[in-house]
Amino acid sequence: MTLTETKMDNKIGFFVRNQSIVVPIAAIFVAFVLGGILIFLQGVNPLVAYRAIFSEAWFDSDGLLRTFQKTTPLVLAGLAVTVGLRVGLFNIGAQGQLISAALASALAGIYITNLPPILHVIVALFCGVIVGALWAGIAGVLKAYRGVHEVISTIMLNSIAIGILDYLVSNPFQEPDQSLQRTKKIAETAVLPNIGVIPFGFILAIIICLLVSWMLNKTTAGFRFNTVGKNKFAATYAGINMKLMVVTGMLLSGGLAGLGGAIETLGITYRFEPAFNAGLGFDGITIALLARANPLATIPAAILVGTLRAGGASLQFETGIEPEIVDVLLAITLLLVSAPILAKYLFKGKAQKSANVTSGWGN
Amino acid sequence: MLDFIKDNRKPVITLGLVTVIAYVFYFLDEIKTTSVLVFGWGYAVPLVLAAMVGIIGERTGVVNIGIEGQMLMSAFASFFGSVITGNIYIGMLIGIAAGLIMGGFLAVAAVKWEMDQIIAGVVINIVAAGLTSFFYAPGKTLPQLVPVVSIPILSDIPLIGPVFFRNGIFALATLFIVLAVNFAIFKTRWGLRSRSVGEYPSAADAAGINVTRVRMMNVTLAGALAGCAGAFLALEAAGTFARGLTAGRGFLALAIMIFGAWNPLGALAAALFFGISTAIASQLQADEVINIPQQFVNLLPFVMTLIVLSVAVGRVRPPAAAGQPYTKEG
Amino acid sequence: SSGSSDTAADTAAALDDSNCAAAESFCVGLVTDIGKVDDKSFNQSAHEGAMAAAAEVGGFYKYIETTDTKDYAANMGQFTDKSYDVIVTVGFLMAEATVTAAKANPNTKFIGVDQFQAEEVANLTGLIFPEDQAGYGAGYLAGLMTKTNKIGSVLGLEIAPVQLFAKGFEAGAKAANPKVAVTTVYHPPADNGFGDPVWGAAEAKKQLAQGADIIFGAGGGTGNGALAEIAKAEGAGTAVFCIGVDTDQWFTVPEAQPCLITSAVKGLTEGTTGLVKKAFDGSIAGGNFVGSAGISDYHDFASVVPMDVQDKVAGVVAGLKDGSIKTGVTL
Amino acid sequence: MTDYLIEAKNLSKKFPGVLANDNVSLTLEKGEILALLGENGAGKSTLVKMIYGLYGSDGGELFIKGQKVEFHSPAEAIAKGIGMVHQHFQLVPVMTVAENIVLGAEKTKGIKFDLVAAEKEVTELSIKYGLEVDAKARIEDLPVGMQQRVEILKMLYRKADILIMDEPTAVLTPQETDELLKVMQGFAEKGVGVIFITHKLREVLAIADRVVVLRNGKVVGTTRPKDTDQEGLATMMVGRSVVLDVKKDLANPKNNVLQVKNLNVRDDRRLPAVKDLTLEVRAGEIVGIAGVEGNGQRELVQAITGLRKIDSGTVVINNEDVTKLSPHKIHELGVAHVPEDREKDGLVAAYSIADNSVLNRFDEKEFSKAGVRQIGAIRALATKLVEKFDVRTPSIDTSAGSLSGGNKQKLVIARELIWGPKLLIAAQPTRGVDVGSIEFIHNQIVAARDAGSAVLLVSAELDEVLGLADRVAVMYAGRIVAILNQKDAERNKVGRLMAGGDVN
Ligand SMILES: Nc1ncnc2c1ncn2[C@@H]1O[C@H](COP(=O)(O)OP(=O)(O)OP(=O)(O)O)[C@@H](O)[C@H]1O
Ligand SMILES: Nc1ncnc2c1ncn2[C@@H]1O[C@H](COP(=O)(O)OP(=O)(O)OP(=O)(O)O)[C@@H](O)[C@H]1O
Ligand SMILES: [Mg+2]
Ligand SMILES: [Mg+2]
Repeated sequence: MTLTETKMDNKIGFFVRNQSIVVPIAAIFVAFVLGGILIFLQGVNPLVAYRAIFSEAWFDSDGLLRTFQKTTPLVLAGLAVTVGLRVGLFNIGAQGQLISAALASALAGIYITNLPPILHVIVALFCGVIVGALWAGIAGVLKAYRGVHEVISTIMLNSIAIGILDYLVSNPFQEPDQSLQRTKKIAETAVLPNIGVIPFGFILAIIICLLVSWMLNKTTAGFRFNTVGKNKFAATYAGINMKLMVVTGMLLSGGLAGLGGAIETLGITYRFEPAFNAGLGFDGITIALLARANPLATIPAAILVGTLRAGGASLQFETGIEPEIVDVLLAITLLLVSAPILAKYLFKGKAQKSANVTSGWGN
Repeated sequence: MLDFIKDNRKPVITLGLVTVIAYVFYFLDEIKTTSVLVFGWGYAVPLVLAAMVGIIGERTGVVNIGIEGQMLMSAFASFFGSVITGNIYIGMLIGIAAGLIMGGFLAVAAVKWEMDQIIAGVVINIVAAGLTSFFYAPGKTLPQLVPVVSIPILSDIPLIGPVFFRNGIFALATLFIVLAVNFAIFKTRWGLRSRSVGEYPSAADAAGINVTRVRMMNVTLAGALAGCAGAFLALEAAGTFARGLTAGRGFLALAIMIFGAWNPLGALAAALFFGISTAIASQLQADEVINIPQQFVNLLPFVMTLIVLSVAVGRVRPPAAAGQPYTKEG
Repeated sequence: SSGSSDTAADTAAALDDSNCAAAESFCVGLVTDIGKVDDKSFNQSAHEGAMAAAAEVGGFYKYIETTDTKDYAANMGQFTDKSYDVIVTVGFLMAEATVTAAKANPNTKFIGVDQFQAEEVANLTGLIFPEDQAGYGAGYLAGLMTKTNKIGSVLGLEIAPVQLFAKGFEAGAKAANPKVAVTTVYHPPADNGFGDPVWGAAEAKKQLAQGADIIFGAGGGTGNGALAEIAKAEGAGTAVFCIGVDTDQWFTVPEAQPCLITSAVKGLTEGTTGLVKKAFDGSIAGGNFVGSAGISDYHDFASVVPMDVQDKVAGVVAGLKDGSIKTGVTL
Repeated sequence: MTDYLIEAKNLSKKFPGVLANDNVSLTLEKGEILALLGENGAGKSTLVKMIYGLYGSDGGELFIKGQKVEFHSPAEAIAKGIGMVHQHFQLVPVMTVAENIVLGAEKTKGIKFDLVAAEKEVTELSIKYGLEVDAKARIEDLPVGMQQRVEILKMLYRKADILIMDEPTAVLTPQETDELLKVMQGFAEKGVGVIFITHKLREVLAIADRVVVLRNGKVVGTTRPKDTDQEGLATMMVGRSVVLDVKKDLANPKNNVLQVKNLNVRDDRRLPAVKDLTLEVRAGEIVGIAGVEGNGQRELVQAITGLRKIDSGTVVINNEDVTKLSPHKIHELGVAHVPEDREKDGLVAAYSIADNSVLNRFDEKEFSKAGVRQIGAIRALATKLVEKFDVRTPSIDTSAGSLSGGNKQKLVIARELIWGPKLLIAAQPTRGVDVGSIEFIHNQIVAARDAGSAVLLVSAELDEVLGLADRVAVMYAGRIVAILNQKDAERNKVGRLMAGGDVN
């Protein structure tokens, strides 16, 4: 073997060793190519279409702010689902938790009036987190003590949350003299500011993300979560209290979703309106899976989704392509990140087999 | 018959109880009871069919969270298939074929590629929502109506007759599909093998059963039932297609499947329970007999489900290998 | 449909809105409420109205469909950035965002469909409709036509415009026929409250079975599902009837034709067309513009609805318009 | 050459980082019982899995009855008359005996699977071969010995004439083992060829016609029982001589560490499993529980370690009542537990060896400071465990799931012994472990005793109990029917007691 060959090998080796990074990037690329074909079939130059998305989402200061704003709750919803997956729980209820929390923090922002600015924000965020956690906690308690499967309970709790919130904003907490179902605006003191184009909530989300990642990978608490998720029998053997873990897992998951809802309210919408948070919890599932239940990876995954969503409108304005194309792009990316086809094609025999992200119906 | 009851004690008792209660109401108010049950069964039909998809998949070891997308694609295909060909029957077949294709996709991704099954399902859901929305063309109507068929004799039974035996094709077929799936899973060779693959694939493999093939086949064929559910929604229930027509029914079906303990008859009972409580909620709203906001009345099916599950049923055990790809080393 | 290719602003033309700022060009933009321009309902009507107006005056037209309620401002921004002359925003959910945008862009004319203006902004016109009057007229007709003295309504989510329609419908029916019983059922709160034809159809079927012979379907796709179901029912068009909402659904929901005696309409399309044209000739004023509301043509049912009933209903609609009849509906 | 049932030529199999089989050649004749011996991880299971079509090979040729074959699945091997009993039973727990036996070769009646006929056939078959089972019983309700029978009946049902048995005796009682060996000999007399993997040299000498020994994936020798003895076999396997009898001094028991009083516990089916049981274990002594599996040993261990709810009675450890305490609290009192099912309870397959080596100690001060895991300390411990207990692995970062069965066991034992527990509860500590490692593990258990630990040993291996225990408690039907000192515990007497018989 000559020296150059060894060098080549090392270079390839670099890619082979970093498959977990190379594959997603390649996946996004292929997804954009396939999506480009769809766009082309509509009679539009794909490059023009993609330029429309990215120039709006990244190279326009309002657009960039919106990209960050959209990314923020997605990071947290993705984290919520991730934490659940790590404990072997499939939390389909991030949506319900997020919207309950959004209302809770709005109410705290409106009806608590005598607090100084920073404290008020903290209290309002806290209210959201608590309500999100408790709403998920119901599913946790039902699972731990009554054996009710979290997939059923969180689906039911989503619908129940929608009903209750609908009532609350059309009756007791509806903005006076308003036919819209929504609350009043929160007090100035409860507003989460933007720092230039970066919303403060985004920074908060990133910090939380780092903390969760650290917690899961470096702490004893994280070891407990992971062990329960990977083998509940061994976890019991290891002296871990399963019931407690199921409940705290759900509480934490719901709290994270709740924080997403609270930041959304205090940093973007400034009030609660049922339509505001539509679909965020379900996007959280996509993001957690795209990130393969790795907390740090939820950040790029959420940025991808946030970018596509922020740029979607500009896409229609510039080219007439319907914004739904964005979902098709996401689906293809998710498929290629998760299916072994791309890795096999790129790395042949050296393709790493990625472990399952979910454990079916949890355990 | 006795064996049948013995094998399926819980669902049979539940269904029996529901029947008795229904007849009590029937004697109090014939019209209301019948119409509420018609609503309830109509609501239950797609849930039952979709739950069958989930059950067949999971009994074979493959979690199918993509039922929602499979139904949506099928609904889309059956509607536009009918519109384009001008014939609803061809449309139905196109819908079922679309279901098969979607089932086949899940089979390839989750079984052949050994992809994470939940992810494969989520991909189906996103793709289906995206594509059916992207390619939706408004302003089309069905070329003809799905005829209502009455099964002789059976349809003359009071209450049960008009509810179950006077319906469109798919709604009629659903009862028989449930019985057939129940029979197939528990009484046939195919069922025995499928269950062994879902419970303990390496044992099935060691017994000479081709795990991959059984899973591929079942997941694909189950897609046809998702096709029926989609076609039912578009052609029979709504008579049209709309974006997001399935409206979360695929997820609800998963809940129904678990509620019914992965048992076809159990799922039937669970879906009827859910459908009827939804119907009762709407009836309470219409009658205004109790003076609480409709938002709360409409929580009835969800709250009832949680209560029933936490009080009565308790922990049920999924097929042991559901969700786990079967990997053969070497 | 894909994008705007079936509209006046097809793709080729869309590439050329670069000189909207110029005085000789007249550019109209439309932003939908969360929803699409083919929703067979208010987005579609406003879209058609704006498009027609732009075509009539030789202007340029383009739209954006909102996918996230938080994007209203950004979507309007797409148009203001290009100096569009008129921006139509559809739906009362957008009211506040529209006011903000109008204040920030005083040289652009804004038309807010379904948006009541509490305070006057010079370059913003709210196009509003007395939905309760439309519902009242339809209810009056139903009250006179029912044989069973039972009528019903299958509704979308319980929000203001739907409530106005529904309450107007009930009031009108009771006014025409004190013995009538009106069943009112809203879709349970859910993301798809206006897009659940399956539920709408099931509810309609149930109400029919319980003796209702005229049903008012009001709530986007959910209501349309009800209409289509009634059209399939035994006696559709002879013993049982349905009533549509918003636009003349004879055209937008053709599968309902077998039972559709009329629709409780608000003049969304004409209203939008009219206001856009006013904006073109400069005669538009800020504040509120009350569009027309009433009931649509009977179409094939002109021969089914007795003449005296037609006359009475016409009288009521006229009375509502001139204010001599009040619906008495409050929210 | 057509006389061979199996002829393997230079079979090889690679796993990431391991050459599990390296040019292995082997033959099997009609009517022959061929024993495969080798240390844990030597490649025995891998070899037979290739023959049975579970693994593909990376080189070499395989001939079955003179025909060259290349199997892609067990179905093809089954079609050639090969049957295999896996050490991890390949039975579907929720199905019945009859269903499991006919699975894959079912008869049908119309479109129905004919369960009645299957049950009848299975009953007949089991009577014919003297392997009685209840055809209608569910597998998960059966004791392991019964499950083993079902596995064998499965092969008989398929009329296999090549039988592969991977450690079939590891979970059997001595009586059951003897029965099985007889059954195997019966097969051989009928012309069936048998490949028999075991770690128990006694069994090899008793019935094998020929012995092939593997080491590090290579065949290192072939011999015949008449040409060798236990020592000789052990030396061939391990490469050194092995002391097969436990050497230990007399016990010097001190204070009571474990006191179980009038204990009542139920099993998973809510039936009484431990009945009014009383037992004491002192520091510095080994109490062995002898008994046929399924007589409540598992429930007893789980009750003591806090894994199972106690109906009534008390468990006291070091003067502290632990009856209602959690497994965690009990562990903190100085109790180590080697669980019976290492794969399910004792290890997290997806975790590295390092993480597994603190599986139940992760929150101890040494490994966790202020809630943060001390990776350095954890890795140091793992390295120590691997070295001291000779766990064969490429590195401590390897996942525990990819260790060979015996090495998994060694890892668990190492973890439980290393910290000097006050009370060691060891269930089946040497199941599936090679002779060299058994020697080592036994010595470690004795060393723990000598260092002052109280040891409760539960083993289905009567020789192990008799060899290690200072006192032998015989358990039958949930009760302790006798407690004997080591010197009084002679094999036959204990055997009779285990079977529910009288002392006399
Ligand atoms: N599927 C696999 N993936 C990776 N390595 C494996 C796999 N199966 C076996 N090995 C490795 O191959 C080697 C041989 O394993 P094998 O199971 O054949 O050993 P064995 O002789 O059966 O040992 P034991 O007596 O412990 O059962 C071991 O080093 C083992 O770790
Ligand atoms: N997913 C896996 N990845 C890597 N190695 C595995 C995996 N599953 C099993 N193995 C290894 O494959 C080998 C064979 O597995 P099997 O379960 O048949 O064990 P065995 O050797 O027959 O039984 P025992 O090890 O108890 O003697 C073992 O070494 C096991 O550790
Ligand atoms: Mg082995
Ligand atoms: Mg082994």
